[in-house]
Amino acid sequence: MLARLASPRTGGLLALAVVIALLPLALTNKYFYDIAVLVGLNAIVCVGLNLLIGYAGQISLGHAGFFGLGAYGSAILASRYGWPPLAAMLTTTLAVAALAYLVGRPILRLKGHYLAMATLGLGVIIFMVITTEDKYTGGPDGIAVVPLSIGGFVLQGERIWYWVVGALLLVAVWLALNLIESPAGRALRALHSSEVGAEVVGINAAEHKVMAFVISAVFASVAGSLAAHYSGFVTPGKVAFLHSIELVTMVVFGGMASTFGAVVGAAVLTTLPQLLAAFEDYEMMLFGAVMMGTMIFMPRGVVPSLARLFQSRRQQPSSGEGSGT
Amino acid sequence: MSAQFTQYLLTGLTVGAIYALVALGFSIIFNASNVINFAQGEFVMIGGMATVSLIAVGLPYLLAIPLAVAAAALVGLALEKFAVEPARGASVVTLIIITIGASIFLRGLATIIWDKRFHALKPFTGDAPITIAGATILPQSLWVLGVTLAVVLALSWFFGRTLLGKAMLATSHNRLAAQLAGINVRMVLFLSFGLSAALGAVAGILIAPITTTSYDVGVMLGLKGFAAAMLGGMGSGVGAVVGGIALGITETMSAGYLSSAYKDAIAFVIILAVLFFMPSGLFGKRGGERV
Amino acid sequence: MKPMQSRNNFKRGLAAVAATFALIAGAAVAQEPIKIGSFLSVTGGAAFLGDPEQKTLELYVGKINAAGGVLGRKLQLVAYDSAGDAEKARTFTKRLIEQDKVDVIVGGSTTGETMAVIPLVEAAQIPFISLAGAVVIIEPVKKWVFKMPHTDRMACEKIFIDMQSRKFSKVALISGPGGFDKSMRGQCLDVAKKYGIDVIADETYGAGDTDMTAQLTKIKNTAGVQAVLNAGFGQGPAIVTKNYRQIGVTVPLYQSHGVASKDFIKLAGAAAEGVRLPAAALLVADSLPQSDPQRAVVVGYTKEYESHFKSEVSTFGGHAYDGLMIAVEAIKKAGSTDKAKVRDAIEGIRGFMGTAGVFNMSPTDHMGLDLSAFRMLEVKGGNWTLVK
Amino acid sequence: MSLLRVEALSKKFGGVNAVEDLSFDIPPGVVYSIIGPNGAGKTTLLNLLTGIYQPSAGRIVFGGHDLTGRAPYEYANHGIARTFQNLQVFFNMSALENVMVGRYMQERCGLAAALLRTPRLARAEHACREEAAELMRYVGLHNYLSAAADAMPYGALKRLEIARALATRPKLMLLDEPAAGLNPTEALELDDLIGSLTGRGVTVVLVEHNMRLVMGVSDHILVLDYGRKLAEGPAATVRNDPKVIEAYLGSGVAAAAEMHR
Repeated sequence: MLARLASPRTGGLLALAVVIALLPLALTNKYFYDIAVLVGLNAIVCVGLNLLIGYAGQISLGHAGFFGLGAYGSAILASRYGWPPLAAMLTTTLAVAALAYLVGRPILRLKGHYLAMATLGLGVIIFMVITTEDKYTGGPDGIAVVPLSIGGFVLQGERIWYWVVGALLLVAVWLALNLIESPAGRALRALHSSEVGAEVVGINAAEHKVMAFVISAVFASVAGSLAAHYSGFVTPGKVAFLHSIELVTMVVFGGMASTFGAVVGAAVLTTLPQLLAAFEDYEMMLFGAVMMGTMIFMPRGVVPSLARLFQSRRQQPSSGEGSGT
Repeated sequence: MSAQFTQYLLTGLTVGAIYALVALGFSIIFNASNVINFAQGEFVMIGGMATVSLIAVGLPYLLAIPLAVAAAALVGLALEKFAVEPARGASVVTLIIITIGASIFLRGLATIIWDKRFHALKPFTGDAPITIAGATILPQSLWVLGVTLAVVLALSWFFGRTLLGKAMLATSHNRLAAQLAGINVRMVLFLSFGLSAALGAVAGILIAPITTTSYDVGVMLGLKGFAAAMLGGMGSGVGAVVGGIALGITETMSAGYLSSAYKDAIAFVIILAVLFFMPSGLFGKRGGERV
Repeated sequence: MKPMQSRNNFKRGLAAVAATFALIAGAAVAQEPIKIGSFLSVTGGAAFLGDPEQKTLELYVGKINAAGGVLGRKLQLVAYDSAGDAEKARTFTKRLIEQDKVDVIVGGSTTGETMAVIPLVEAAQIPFISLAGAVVIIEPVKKWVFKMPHTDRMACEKIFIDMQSRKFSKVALISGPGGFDKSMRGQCLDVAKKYGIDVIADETYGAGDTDMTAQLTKIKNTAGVQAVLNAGFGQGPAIVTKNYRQIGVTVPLYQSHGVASKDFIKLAGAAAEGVRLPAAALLVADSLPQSDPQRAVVVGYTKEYESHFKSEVSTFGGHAYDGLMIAVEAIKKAGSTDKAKVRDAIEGIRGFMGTAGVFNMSPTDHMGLDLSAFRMLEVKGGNWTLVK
Repeated sequence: MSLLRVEALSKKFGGVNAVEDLSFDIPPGVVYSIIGPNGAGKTTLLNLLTGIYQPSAGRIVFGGHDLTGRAPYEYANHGIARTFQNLQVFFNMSALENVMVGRYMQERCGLAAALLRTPRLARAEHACREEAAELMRYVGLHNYLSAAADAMPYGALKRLEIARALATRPKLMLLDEPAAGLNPTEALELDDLIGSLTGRGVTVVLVEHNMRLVMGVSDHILVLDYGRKLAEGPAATVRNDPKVIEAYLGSGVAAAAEMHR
């Protein structure tokens, strides 16, 4: 029983649920709730992206594109064409999944930096389309989005959104953890380590890469749709190259191949600018310095590095084993 | 060949030459360290901004430019020493994130040392346009083309003829073998950052009189330089130059003949298409997996 | 001088972080000063807007406090850098409203940021004076939202009137990638017909582009173009202007109010000669006749800004000045910081002399400027001059 | 009836023939060894037989199916498994998970089931774990049941690859130099393991330099030299083939000279 609690799937999920449940005690006003909602939305994207980057080992510098497609798809269908928001979100998500599947096949044949380039190019192209087709998207100034309503019940206000996003984050983490510990998830991790090794036990590496790509795109798209409805407004800033970089940074910062690392990365890098805002002119410099420093001293990311430190502390008295690599 | 076409070509060459210089910087660091240095664009910025401020305190170009290049090279060396070297052995993605952190840091630093405004730099030799076959070109563009050519020649001499250059090349081919052959791999890594920072700065100085410069001018140029390097094949010097020029010409031709709104998108579509057929870029190493 | 100030900023930053933690810890902070909230694009692509805006706010809050404050209370500026990002603007606005509990918001360098926060200020019922350009901000009128700069539509109209007077009817448009550029392009296309103007070429350039000769060559080769209008801000218009001269386009070039600063002439150099644009009188403060009622305000602001920051004044900083002064004026009139009263007072502003012109607010006009606020300027001898 | 039939197989790299016009048959239930000096094309042949390389010419027929031109995972689907000379262990997982990956083909399930972790999948996972542990014990890795792959010694990793390959329930198993890098004791233990594989109904193709091992376990031997068949036949015959001795001695001398330069 204790062992089960210590496993990431049950124990970690429970811990996350407790944090989400207790956090409102510290959220004294709507601004804090707002930050928490943003953390949750970013975390959903990062949990998905981590499946691709951390587990399948395939980089993407274009995920802001999927986030943006989700946001704009919902915005355009729901606000411009008056679709029910849920139907708009569902349609958008399916369309994004289909797009990711179609472009994923050729793109994921590329490796390493070339894959980075191709995904970056994909993101840039999506960005250009969204900023240029201002008849539909409102161009660089963005468009307003109707609030999310489900059968007459309108989701508005930071507190309600906090619980919705919190619940969805739990679901996202649960799905990701399930996947990782399934045959398909092991296949992803296997092809990350050795693509040939994976292929010779019967794993179709290309298919699995595309699967991870599509899942991460869907997570990003859903978070994008939610963000659009929550903010009530969407601008191309969230589709831009820099936002893609931000997302990857969150994943790597928190710790690749660690689902909770992705959540922590999203939390830290979303709140950090808020804390640093007080430094005015120095904000940017400090942000860069924190990023560099963390990655230099914790190259595996915050969560795995701390976990390792904790483990080795515990193990030190018994034996010096366990520090492989 | 119509005058219009000639104009697009000349423009594409000028823009492409700058991309090529930035791309070369990417390639040199990549060869030495396998790192994609996302702070490459910031070297471009430092070159331009430092020259502007040195000129402002009254230095002549002949003094200001070498000093600015040296300043950028120092920043490059410092970046290697304090950010990349301590993270040796970290994964490639981690190193990329470190360089992204560095680029944000340097941009932040630039807003404090300098400011957030755009700055102009006087052209080196006047700005009376020169007419070639019905098209016009600024003297500064000739400087861009000439210096880029000189830099490419100098680099090929450096890597082909000098001991240090060959050592750097050897390191890129096989780090372990280079180390066994007595090459100080750490020193090569260190120098490669200095060298590519200097290259970036040169690009930044050359382009500043044409485009003006500011603390965040490196973001887009870095991105385009990266794209050019990938198009040509990361790590290939020829690839960087060809990739840069090709990207520059593609952009201007698309803007001229197709759609100026979608010219960047068109350029990226073409890059994607090339990568689908040549997954290691135009001149990249065809890396086979050894089993 | 500069480093010292910077260090002070740093200390202030540390203090502010400490204060933030103190607030989180639930410590009560006395709310004596009148709090002016602001979010500006101090970094990012629109930094050249946000930077002078923030400087102006800091400068004049200091000056007002030195002169005894407002209603016997000191002003306190709470400003955040939204970096041109609408999401950040939204979050910081929530912070201003919920956490800092500011009395009025003066900010929003870009239209995108402004539009993103409008739902928030409307819901929180707090007066918001935007410093962004597009006409959508005040059309339709939003109860709590005002704006300082002239609209892009007015700029188009002013330019087209000038073109009309020069008997131009066939015009080429070239615009940049930003919200300002696109919005102005749209407005110009909208109102062109009204002034008998035909837009026969419509080109754009991208963010960070280093060369626009391709687009301009296309325009040059379009038959019948009598004038070219460049809607854009930042470095783009400077490059357009240089390329324009380089490839030898001879028809007149118009720029927008988005580059209304001396910086533009510096950046474009000799190529700027002959360029026309609509702008507030601020840019030609010294050459205004003594009798001009606006002279005192613009000369005062120019002197103050330039002597303090050792850099040249722009109309963008001017908008921040106007916004702050109108807020202060309204608070004085309202006699309190009661948000509804302050809002009503802003709406009731009449004949207020700002750097952008004379403001006459009304329930149907939350900007209050008319075309007369715009002057047509031309670069002559390396300086802005009034077109007679 | 042969299990694997190779017909006129060739592989060129640039202008060089790594494998040239090679034909042979492997009957089921044997240990079939492929030997030859360094650079004879043994590993290239294994890569061809698992679809990692595509042949320049020739056919590969396995269990009656023509697999020429198929992807590696399709070879695996038809029942060919292998180990690698340069280990392809998944170092980002535990040893047990490495073997569980080998069970992929039997265990794979729909994406929805994986995301939702259906009770059926949970049960299958449990069984998979048990079976993987059983295989680890079988190859002699009982001490590493809870070890991380990146914390295991070289010899154990070689066995781990065998366990992973076995987990795929192969009909044919290709072992690429399983004894390389092992100490003599470890190498000796390998004899029994390989010998017992045929007892599980697995046909074995062994590429190996350790002649003691080869001669001890092989039923049949194929000798390669410069990508061509030099000799083929029952172990005893091949051992005394003068051509083989010459090839080995000749290249051995050359190789020794190479080493001393």
